[in-house]
Amino acid sequence: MTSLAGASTLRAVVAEVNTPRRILRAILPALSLALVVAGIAWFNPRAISYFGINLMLNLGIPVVLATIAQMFVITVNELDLSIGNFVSFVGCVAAIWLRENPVLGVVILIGCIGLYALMGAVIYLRNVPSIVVTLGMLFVWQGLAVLVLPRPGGKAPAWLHDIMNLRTPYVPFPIVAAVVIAAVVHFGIMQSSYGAILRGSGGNPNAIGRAGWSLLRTKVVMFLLAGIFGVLSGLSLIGLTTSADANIGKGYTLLSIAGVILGGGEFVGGRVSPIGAVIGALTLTLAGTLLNFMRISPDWQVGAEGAILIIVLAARALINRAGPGVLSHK
Amino acid sequence: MNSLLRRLLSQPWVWSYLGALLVWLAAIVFTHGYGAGGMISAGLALAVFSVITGVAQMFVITLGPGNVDLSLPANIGLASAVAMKVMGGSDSLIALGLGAALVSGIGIGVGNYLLIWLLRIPPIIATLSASFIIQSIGISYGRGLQIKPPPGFAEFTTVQLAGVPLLAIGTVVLTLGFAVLLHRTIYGRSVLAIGQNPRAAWLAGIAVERTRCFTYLLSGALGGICGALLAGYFRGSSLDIGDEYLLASIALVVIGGTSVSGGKANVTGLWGAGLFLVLLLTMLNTFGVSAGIRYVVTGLVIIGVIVAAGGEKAR
Amino acid sequence: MDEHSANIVDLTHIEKTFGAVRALAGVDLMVSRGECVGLVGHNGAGKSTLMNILAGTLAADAGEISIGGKPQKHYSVAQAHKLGVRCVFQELSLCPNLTVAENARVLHPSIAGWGWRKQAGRLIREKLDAIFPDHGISTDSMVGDLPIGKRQMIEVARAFTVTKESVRLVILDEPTSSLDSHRAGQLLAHVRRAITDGGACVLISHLLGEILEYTDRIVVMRDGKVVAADRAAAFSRDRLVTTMGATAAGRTGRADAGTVARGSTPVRVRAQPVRQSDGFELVAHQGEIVGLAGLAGHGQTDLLLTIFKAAARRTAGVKISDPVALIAGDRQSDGIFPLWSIAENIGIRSIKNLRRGRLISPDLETRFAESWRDKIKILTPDLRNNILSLSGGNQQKALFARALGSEARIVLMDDPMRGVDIGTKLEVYELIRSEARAGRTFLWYTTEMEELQNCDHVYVFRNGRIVADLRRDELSEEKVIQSSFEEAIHS
Amino acid sequence: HADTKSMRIAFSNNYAGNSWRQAMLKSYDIVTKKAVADGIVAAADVFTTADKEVPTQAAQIQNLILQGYNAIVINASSPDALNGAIKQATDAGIVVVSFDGIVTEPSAWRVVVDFKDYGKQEVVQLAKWVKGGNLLEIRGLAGTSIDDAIHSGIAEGVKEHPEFKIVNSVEGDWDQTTAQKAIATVLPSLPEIVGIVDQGGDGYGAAQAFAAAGRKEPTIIMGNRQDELEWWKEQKAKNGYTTWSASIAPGVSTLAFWVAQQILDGHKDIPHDLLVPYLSFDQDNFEAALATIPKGGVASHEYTLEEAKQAIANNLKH
Ligand SMILES: Nc1ncnc2c1ncn2[C@@H]1O[C@H](COP(=O)(O)OP(=O)(O)OP(=O)(O)O)[C@@H](O)[C@H]1O
Ligand SMILES: Nc1ncnc2c1ncn2[C@@H]1O[C@H](COP(=O)(O)OP(=O)(O)OP(=O)(O)O)[C@@H](O)[C@H]1O
Ligand SMILES: [Mg+2]
Ligand SMILES: [Mg+2]
Repeated sequence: MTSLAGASTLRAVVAEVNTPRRILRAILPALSLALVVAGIAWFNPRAISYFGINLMLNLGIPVVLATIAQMFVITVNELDLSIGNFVSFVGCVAAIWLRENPVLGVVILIGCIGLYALMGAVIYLRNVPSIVVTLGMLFVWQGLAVLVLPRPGGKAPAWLHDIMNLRTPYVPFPIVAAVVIAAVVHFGIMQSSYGAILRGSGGNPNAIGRAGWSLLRTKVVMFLLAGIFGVLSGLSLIGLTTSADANIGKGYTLLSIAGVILGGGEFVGGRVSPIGAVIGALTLTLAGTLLNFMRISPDWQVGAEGAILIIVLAARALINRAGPGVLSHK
Repeated sequence: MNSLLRRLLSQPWVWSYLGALLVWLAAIVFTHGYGAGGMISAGLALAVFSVITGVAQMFVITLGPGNVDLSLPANIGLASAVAMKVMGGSDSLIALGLGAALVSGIGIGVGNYLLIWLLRIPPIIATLSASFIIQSIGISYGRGLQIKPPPGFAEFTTVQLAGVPLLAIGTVVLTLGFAVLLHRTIYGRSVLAIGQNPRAAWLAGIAVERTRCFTYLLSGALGGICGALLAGYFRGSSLDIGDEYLLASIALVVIGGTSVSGGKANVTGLWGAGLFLVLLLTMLNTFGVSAGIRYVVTGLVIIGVIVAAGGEKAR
Repeated sequence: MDEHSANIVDLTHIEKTFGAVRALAGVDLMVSRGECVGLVGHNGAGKSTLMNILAGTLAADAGEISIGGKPQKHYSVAQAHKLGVRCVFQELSLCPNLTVAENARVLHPSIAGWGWRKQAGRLIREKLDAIFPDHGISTDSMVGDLPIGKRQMIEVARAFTVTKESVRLVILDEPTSSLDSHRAGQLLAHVRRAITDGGACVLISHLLGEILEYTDRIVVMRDGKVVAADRAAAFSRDRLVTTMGATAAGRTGRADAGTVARGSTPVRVRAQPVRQSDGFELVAHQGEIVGLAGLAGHGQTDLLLTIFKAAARRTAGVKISDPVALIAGDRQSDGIFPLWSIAENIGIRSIKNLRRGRLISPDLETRFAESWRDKIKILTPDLRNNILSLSGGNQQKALFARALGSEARIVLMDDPMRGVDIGTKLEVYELIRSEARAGRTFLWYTTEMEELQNCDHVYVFRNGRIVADLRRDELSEEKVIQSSFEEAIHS
Repeated sequence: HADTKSMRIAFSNNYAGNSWRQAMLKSYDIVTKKAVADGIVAAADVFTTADKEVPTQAAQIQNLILQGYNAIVINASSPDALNGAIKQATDAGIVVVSFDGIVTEPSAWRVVVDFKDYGKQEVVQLAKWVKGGNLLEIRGLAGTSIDDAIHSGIAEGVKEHPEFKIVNSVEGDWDQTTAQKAIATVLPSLPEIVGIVDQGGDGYGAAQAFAAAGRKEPTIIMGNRQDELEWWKEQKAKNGYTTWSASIAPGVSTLAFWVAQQILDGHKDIPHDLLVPYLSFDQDNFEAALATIPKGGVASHEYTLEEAKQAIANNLKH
């Protein structure tokens, strides 16, 4: 057995070579966004104005909120296939009851959040894949939405409409909202001490369990948060559209997943970034706008949406080139 | 005996068969036994398509977290149009049409894989983007027109042997083949290994990229075949003919006992899950419940089955 | 709590079975204040299981646990933490997606509120500084980005950190298996200091030297039972080995001469590290065992991976002549397929040859695995059991079987003896030597001096470069150490 | 009169994947290309989104506002949920004309087909040659207004003709495949069915489902699709099969275009709700129409400016 004297000569040589790439990876989402914004400015300079940004980005707020909800779920290695339909249901509840019978409306919404928490508990306790449970919930929310609102209609409460149409000084409201959301969530999950536990339970649940933390609790908390942000997403969406539709938020499921990934998140391992997710969601929103401004032939407009996603993500590849991209755990 | 039963119940796929049996019983209790056989043969016929897409999705999902083929519906839509257009209503061109659908599907698989490998785009986003592009190709190729299959092909997709659709028999044989492919070939083992740990698979000498590539091709090819068959069964191609198979294929895979975190797959369960979902629809349609109730019940039953089956052991 | 009780831990008649495996068959263990207990035993003897029970992560089937003199009714992880029992598990339990500081926080619920990150960072940095001077770890680095050795250092340091509850007992389950001898020395020295300060420690290791030199009392386990427990001084290396039940007792593992002169057999591998600027390269001939030495993380693994890659496609700076297999040391992330049976895990590298016609034959697969189980004694009642049902060392043996059973003529070993018990090691050394005699070429990265003795040729690495090239007759511990620390000029 | 020569009209469409939508786009393309070439308007651009989603289309409208279009013709994904965006457009002085999928925002125009009457007529027509019995209803996409309107029309028709009874209804989602599948699942449990009332486009699928189950096809109300009419023709030749076919003409898009152009031209008196008839065929005239429909397409009708003016005038008289 050797114990080595003179260890002081050992310099810290294996410095963290990964750091620069990590930083680069972190600012990638912002680069994608900048790319899209530059495209918009090129095709339609008028759009880059207080009024223009308001118009282009206000429908991004519900997407941002849904993306954050999805991000919470992805953090603990689960996936929520039901978030879009949940947003629809929340929208229906908001448009029907929140105005006429606020108490009932609030009770239902709180109940929904409770159901989300319950979903987290069931997934943990029965050890079932979240994809199936949320797939089931997708149908449940859709059915409830159709039952609540058999034909489109209802009306958003005035206060909701007013909030979503706030005219903030200098900086358009959607930007203010996005920054606030990003800051709050970043602080909550990336900076708080319990946030570390929550993320850790996605990275290595065993380690968190062995340190004496309740994994049931972390899962429930994350689903609860997802429920809360899902509700916020539904409310903000209805505040903008003023009226509901049983299918209104359906598309948010895929959009939110795409947003998280675009923002640098990964499906497993608790590696997520709230700021990235917000930027990712905004990028997706603006990508549609860019296409619109590009005047593509109607046949290829749908395809162009795919193309733009590819271009934005391919930029990631260029930077990640160095490493074995698909294999993330090393 | 008792332990055999327990072993059986611990198999995740058993629950989907039990579920199928249960909803079928509920439906025939409602009709006092009327139409019991008809329900099964209709169920078998319809389950065929979800099972084919389910097999495709199963191989992809087994590759590990993040792997999923969202381009299946668009693939199916395009392939249905390609097949019908090439067949052009003529029985003599059936084989050519099927071949064209296969080629179209494989082409899509190649595209998907190139996006994933060359551009390092996460599969879920790559296939989603691809599906948008495929839709556009479909629109400009087929103009959304419904083209009819040749009579011989249409007949082939609906013909029954003693109440059992020929297509279902064929698909059972096909799925048996895929079970062998999965469990008894190097390719299948490679998929399972990569799904558990791609790095370890690489270090164990498995051709990781070749396997991944082949899997997306396989998924594309199955989508293409499914598109052609659907166009035959439903007597006409259409671009959205495959829309429902996105959720259906994923549902089938997970209800059928395949692990969504990869590395573990189950072919037997696909049929159970396929029959279960179709018969669930049959039951609810037989009850004549409204759309809202139908959705809610469908959702609750899916959750119920999976929760009753309980989870795989935590890793 | 009874602070005056001399015994920190009293385990009596602990039993635990996993299915058909009786992992613990009534074990007694006692640890008193100011004592370091060495726990040794063959792979699968039940050491980790016992420690898991002591740490509260596993519930015993029967038996009593009493901590600080108090019998524990509802013992749990949380309870163990409260009572000051810490455990560094055999399989690392850090969160790869958290920073070093955040991982430190995971163990200390009391670190919260403003400035928690700073506080946690300071806590772990101070401990790292104390145990591993010059550790070179930044508390802001993501743990997943660090090599396994550093992760091990962090986890060990974390176990010694103290906030509210005092630490009374630290369990170290093979803490040195991923550390080089330099780091291991630092750690063990710290353990001694902690003991002097009134702490207590259970140390599990397969490096008997460590156990003999650094522990006060040694408990030997065998097949789920304690077979001996005595003062460390009462044991010698040979006595330990025989008590453990190893067959090849007493041998240090050094092969007898029979050295083949270099160059008499064809060259199998020629490889140049990427950072080697002077054109120097590693050469391995047929039938040679070539050692890669130096401190952990100085480019040995990278070179092995480069060579491995070169087997699939042409790579600049590397020339190989035959198929290659690799034995991973970091079995969790590089080796094991956790959903598969032991047989499947062993067979995967040779699957091409386990077919009848075009189809894999489970029968052939089982027989193949069985032959290897017998050859290197994998301890399991049934090879169809899940691989995770094996003890750590036995999992490692399965990986050995995977590579040695394959058609590969070149075998790369990435510090593969981590966690393998002494008896097995000796057998495996012998196996490697006989395979080499039969014409296989081995490239063997190891952090243990003892293992280098088996090599025909040793290259010492530093900063990603080869800095020394030692023939077997030139090999000495001093030379290796010297080259590891200084830029030597190779002749 | 304001001159519309320099004005630009955008078309906001939310789906292009089926034959009806393709026919709609084609008609629109033919008419507007000519209008632009003739210098009637400066531009008539088409914007299509990938999915049938409300938020996507709302965003699209907002983008059209930003691009400074003078008018927007829209086939909306939701009658109410787009109102926020529509209001923003009309507030910005943009003329919005909706058709097929109309919007309820008062400041926008609507080219409406009386879907409720269409539903009722299905039963009324059926009663002309079927004595009575069990009906199967195929619903459209759940939760949409058109589905609701047609359904309530059918319900009203059945109330007036109590000899009919709806024994079951299935969800067809306006999709032949879905409809056929849904029917296939209920068919084993159904008693004898004399007629199928639906929402257009499901007829052929329904016929196939009956054929696959080996049951005789009842009277199926058709929806002007070429394959439906073709099948009808075959059956008529074989056994005198009688039915009725109706649907909103995809070419209504062109009417909406002309309405927008007319409003831009200063005709502020145009009522906000313009009723146009749906296109229907009966036993005597469907074969003539069939000859003009492309294979796999839908019966359509493109409006000329004159016809559009006439249609507007008809509404003024009301
Ligand atoms: N250093 C590494 N660490 C982890 N994964 C790696 C490393 N190098 C390569 N890989 C991964 O291993 C996988 C396979 O690489 P490889 O080049 O061996 O492909 P392959 O499938 O064997 O190719 P072929 O089909 O031509 O044999 C790829 O996903 C690659 O990203
Ligand atoms: N989760 C489990 N399921 C089934 N068997 C298990 C499990 N954990 C441990 N065992 C078995 O219990 C026995 C004791 O294992 P344990 O891990 O305690 O051994 P160990 O002494 O720590 O060995 P090593 O030195 O290899 O780490 C072994 O036979 C092992 O196969
Ligand atoms: Mg290879
Ligand atoms: Mg152990």
